[in-house]
Amino acid sequence: MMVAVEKDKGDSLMEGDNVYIPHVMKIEKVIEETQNIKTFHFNFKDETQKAQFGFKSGQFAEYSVFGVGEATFCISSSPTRMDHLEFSVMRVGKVTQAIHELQEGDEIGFRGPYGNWFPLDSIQGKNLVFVGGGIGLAPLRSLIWNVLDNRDIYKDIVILYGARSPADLSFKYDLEAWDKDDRVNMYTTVDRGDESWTGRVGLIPPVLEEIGPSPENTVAITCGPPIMIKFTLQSLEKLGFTHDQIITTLEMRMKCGIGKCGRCNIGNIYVCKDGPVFTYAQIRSFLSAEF
Amino acid sequence: MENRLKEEARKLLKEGKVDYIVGYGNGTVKFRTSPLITNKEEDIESLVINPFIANNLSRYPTEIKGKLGIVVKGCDSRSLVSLMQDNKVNRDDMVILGVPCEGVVDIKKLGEQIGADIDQAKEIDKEGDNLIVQMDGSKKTVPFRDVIFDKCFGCEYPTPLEYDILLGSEVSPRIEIEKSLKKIKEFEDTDAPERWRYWKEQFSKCIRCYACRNVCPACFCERCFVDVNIPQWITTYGSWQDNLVFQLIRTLHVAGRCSDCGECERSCPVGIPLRSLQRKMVEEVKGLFNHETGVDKDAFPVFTHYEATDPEEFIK
Amino acid sequence: MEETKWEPKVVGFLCHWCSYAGADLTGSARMEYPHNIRIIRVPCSGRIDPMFILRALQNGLDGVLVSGCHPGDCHYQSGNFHARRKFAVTRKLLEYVGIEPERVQFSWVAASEGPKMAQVVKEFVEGVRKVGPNRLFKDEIRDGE
Amino acid sequence: MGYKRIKKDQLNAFLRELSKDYAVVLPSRSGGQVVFGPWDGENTDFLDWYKNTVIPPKALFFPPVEEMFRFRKGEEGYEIEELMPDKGQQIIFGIRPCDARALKIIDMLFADTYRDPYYLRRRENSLLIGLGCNEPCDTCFCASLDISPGQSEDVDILCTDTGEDLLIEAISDKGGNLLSRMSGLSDAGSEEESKARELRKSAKERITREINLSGLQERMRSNFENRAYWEKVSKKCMACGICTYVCPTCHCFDINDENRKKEGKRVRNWDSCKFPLFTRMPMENPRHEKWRRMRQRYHHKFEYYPMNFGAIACTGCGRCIRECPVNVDVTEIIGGI
Repeated sequence: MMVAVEKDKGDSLMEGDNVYIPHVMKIEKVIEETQNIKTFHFNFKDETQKAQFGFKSGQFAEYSVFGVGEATFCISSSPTRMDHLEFSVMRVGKVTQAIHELQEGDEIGFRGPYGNWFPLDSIQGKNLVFVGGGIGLAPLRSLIWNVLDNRDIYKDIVILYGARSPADLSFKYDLEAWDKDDRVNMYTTVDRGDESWTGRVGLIPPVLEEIGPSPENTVAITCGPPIMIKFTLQSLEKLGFTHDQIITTLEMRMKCGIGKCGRCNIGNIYVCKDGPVFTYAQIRSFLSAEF
Repeated sequence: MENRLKEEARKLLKEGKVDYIVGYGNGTVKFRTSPLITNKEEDIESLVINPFIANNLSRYPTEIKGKLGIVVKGCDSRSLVSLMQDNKVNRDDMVILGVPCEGVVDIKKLGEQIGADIDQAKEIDKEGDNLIVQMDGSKKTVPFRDVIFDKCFGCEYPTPLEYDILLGSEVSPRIEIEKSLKKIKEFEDTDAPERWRYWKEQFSKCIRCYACRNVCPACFCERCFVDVNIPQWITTYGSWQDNLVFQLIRTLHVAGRCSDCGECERSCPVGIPLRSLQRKMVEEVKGLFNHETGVDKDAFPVFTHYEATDPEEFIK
Repeated sequence: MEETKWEPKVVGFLCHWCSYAGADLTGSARMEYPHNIRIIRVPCSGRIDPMFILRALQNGLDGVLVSGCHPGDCHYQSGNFHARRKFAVTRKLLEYVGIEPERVQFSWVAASEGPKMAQVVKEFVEGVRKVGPNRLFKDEIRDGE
Repeated sequence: MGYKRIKKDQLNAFLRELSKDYAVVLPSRSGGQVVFGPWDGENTDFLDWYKNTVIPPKALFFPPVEEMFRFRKGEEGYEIEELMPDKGQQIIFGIRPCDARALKIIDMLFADTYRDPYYLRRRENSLLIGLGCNEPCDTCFCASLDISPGQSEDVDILCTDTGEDLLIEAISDKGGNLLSRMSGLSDAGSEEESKARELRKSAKERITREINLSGLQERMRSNFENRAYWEKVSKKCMACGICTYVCPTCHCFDINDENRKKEGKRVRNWDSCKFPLFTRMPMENPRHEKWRRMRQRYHHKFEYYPMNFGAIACTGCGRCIRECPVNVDVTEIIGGI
């Protein structure tokens, strides 16, 4: 069984456009997910631009705070819900700090969508296992909502989400919604609980093995911090998933987002243009143990 | 000298007294030498000492782990001592092989002197006070003193001050400090706007390759202030303003640690006369605090120390 | 036209324990000193990185005053002694590259020296006024000057 | 169209004629450096001393600092003003065959998938008049990379200095059109042509430095994880950015904002994979060590670029060897693999 992952062919761009010029967008809502993660709902200022815009789950964009700089994040909302767009940011450096200071009504620069996307076509009619850790749920939730909005064309859906502690769980409103939704099997886990936590406690890989989804006609899609990915991949292998049944996203520092500036180059791959979505089989083919 | 070096280096490696020998080998470009860093005895034969050993190798002990047998000229030895004062290197981890130095040839000057590209020279030998340059079908004799780096005229310590093994006999210093400072004095005599224009023009050329910083033994910060982005003191791209501020701050950071080895200027691909700034600071630090870089092993780094009697006539 | 309207704009980095208190005293004693100065309080004159001085000038301020406790009076024992060494070379370097020495001034002002503070600021601002607006870091082409 | 020729002392008039329609850029001395700069309308003495520039001509198309757009916060929010290079036509006179090839090589990247408007605009508006090398430098190894120092297919017009004359040859249609409009050119005789051929041949023969490219892809792939090798060859490297900035094909960049109150600019500037910050992310840096960065640079040039675009991203111009403060030599490193 193969899931095909495509390359970004740059067709999101219209002829004559200057690819480096961002759209000016308006922040409509700011959600404080955890103490260092925020989600921003944002929208085009121009209705025509909005009507022309399209993207696919898994694609990312370059976001900028004018005067501070640009940074790369995935579009975390679903293309099936184009009322507004969303992105989520963990505060780690200069630009993310500036983004965190933004409030409703402020403006950001936005250019994209860039990169490839989750292979929606080839996962049709399959069981789906989503495994997300921390802010790694951001790209997954775009796909999850996308899938749920077309629920009938997919088989069983398992979502496993984990974070370090209950306070570190992002997208609690999504988690709640999926928990209530009988069309999905939702599992939430934390590495360490606290007094009020009544849910599951445990690291993602062992919990995944305990849930034990069958690899039969199934695709696993995983995203999270590198250490979690590493062990999740091992668990999936243990459960019998082959390398092309596993889809993940790579993260490298990016600047241009369009395969020129050279930062995200690993082997002959530019993560921005050839990824960020890869099957585990693909990653194995170009990425040796180190880079 | 070269044979003595090979002999000593071989012995050091063989006896396990050092893990690496850090010296000079022939470069792959005509008449240039290149750092030779090796732990293999068979490479020892490639070590050279000649009038072209420009690099200041004292940059390496802060990077390479293990015991090093390191070849130093006078100025390099002072850089090394300065690093010891700052606790950046440990004296016990090094066997210092001192090269008494009569001056290093500035390839650019040599080219000007022979009126041709140095590529066209076949062979160059030092005979007494002259360099004999063999060209295609001709031979040119150039006085050695006309082709050495400016810094070498101001060198008061051509013989290394700190060493375990001195590879040759001591060299007496050139008493031509005036000649070495000539450019600085002339520059100081121009008026302030003229000086500012000069540096503005120079730093417009800067491409921020950071070679000046990276070759400098005194630039040992774990993270350079230009690489800090919160707060961002200096933009990462090169406007002349930022280039100049970067270099001025770097100059102040290495003031009192600079042995005037001139590597910053030699390395600069766009030919900014960086040594002018550095040498000026050497003079000032000496004049103000009677401190010379790396001359006294037991001295404090100049800016971690103070005297109650330090000059302060400029303070209101 | 513009020249007649121009007023120097300078910054003063004053140490918390002496010079800032001195400036405070000037104020509470209702002594006048030029309004051209904006004061930034720092813990100690030793805190002043030459970078602050250069960045202030780069950003278009006409002058920078750094003031701390008299030698021997430093709240942190030796902060001002270290600062003194730093400033001594800094001013030499700035002068060497062509920055007018009048633009950068160092002083020792104690908490009790209100009048001295006023005097220092006054003299400094006058000195800066003499050398004129700081155009050092202006890019002629970009700013059309 | 055959070869044309012009007396070298007539070059001035030739360039003056070109200057009517084009901004002419040629080798000049500025601040003690040889650079491509605007022609002063007088001097053509560069023919006597010019070998090559330190900063490669890529800088004319992909400048070290490029202002991409301006932004300003107004009543209605941010306004963006695109800053494109002007549409004026320019002639680069005296570009060397290696550097002309380098532009062909980076064209592939800048035109790939998403077109880079700044670089491509300048490329479209420029005409290259190459000048063959009669006396290559000690550091040149272009011959190993299929470049002949005296010849070029990558320019619009090629000149060969035959001593008294410049022999002028149209290479592209664009170049041919231009030449047909020019006055003061005479047809070259067979004697000049054979002299030029002779010069080109001898120039190529003078190149002694080589880079061993046989079985390169395979060699590089199998050596990738040879950490000991990369540690050894990178030991003397100072991790500065000279080799990348003087390289005519290195094209990596960074994008930054400059801000003054409510307005500012977005600029892109050259960046170097030799700097540890290049790939540094807040949590980790996959290429923290110097040897990994050196490996990345050579693999990018000699393995990845050929995989993606079918061309080695090196032209043998030798600048990195010549300018390196510690004489790291690419031919040695690739040869040693």
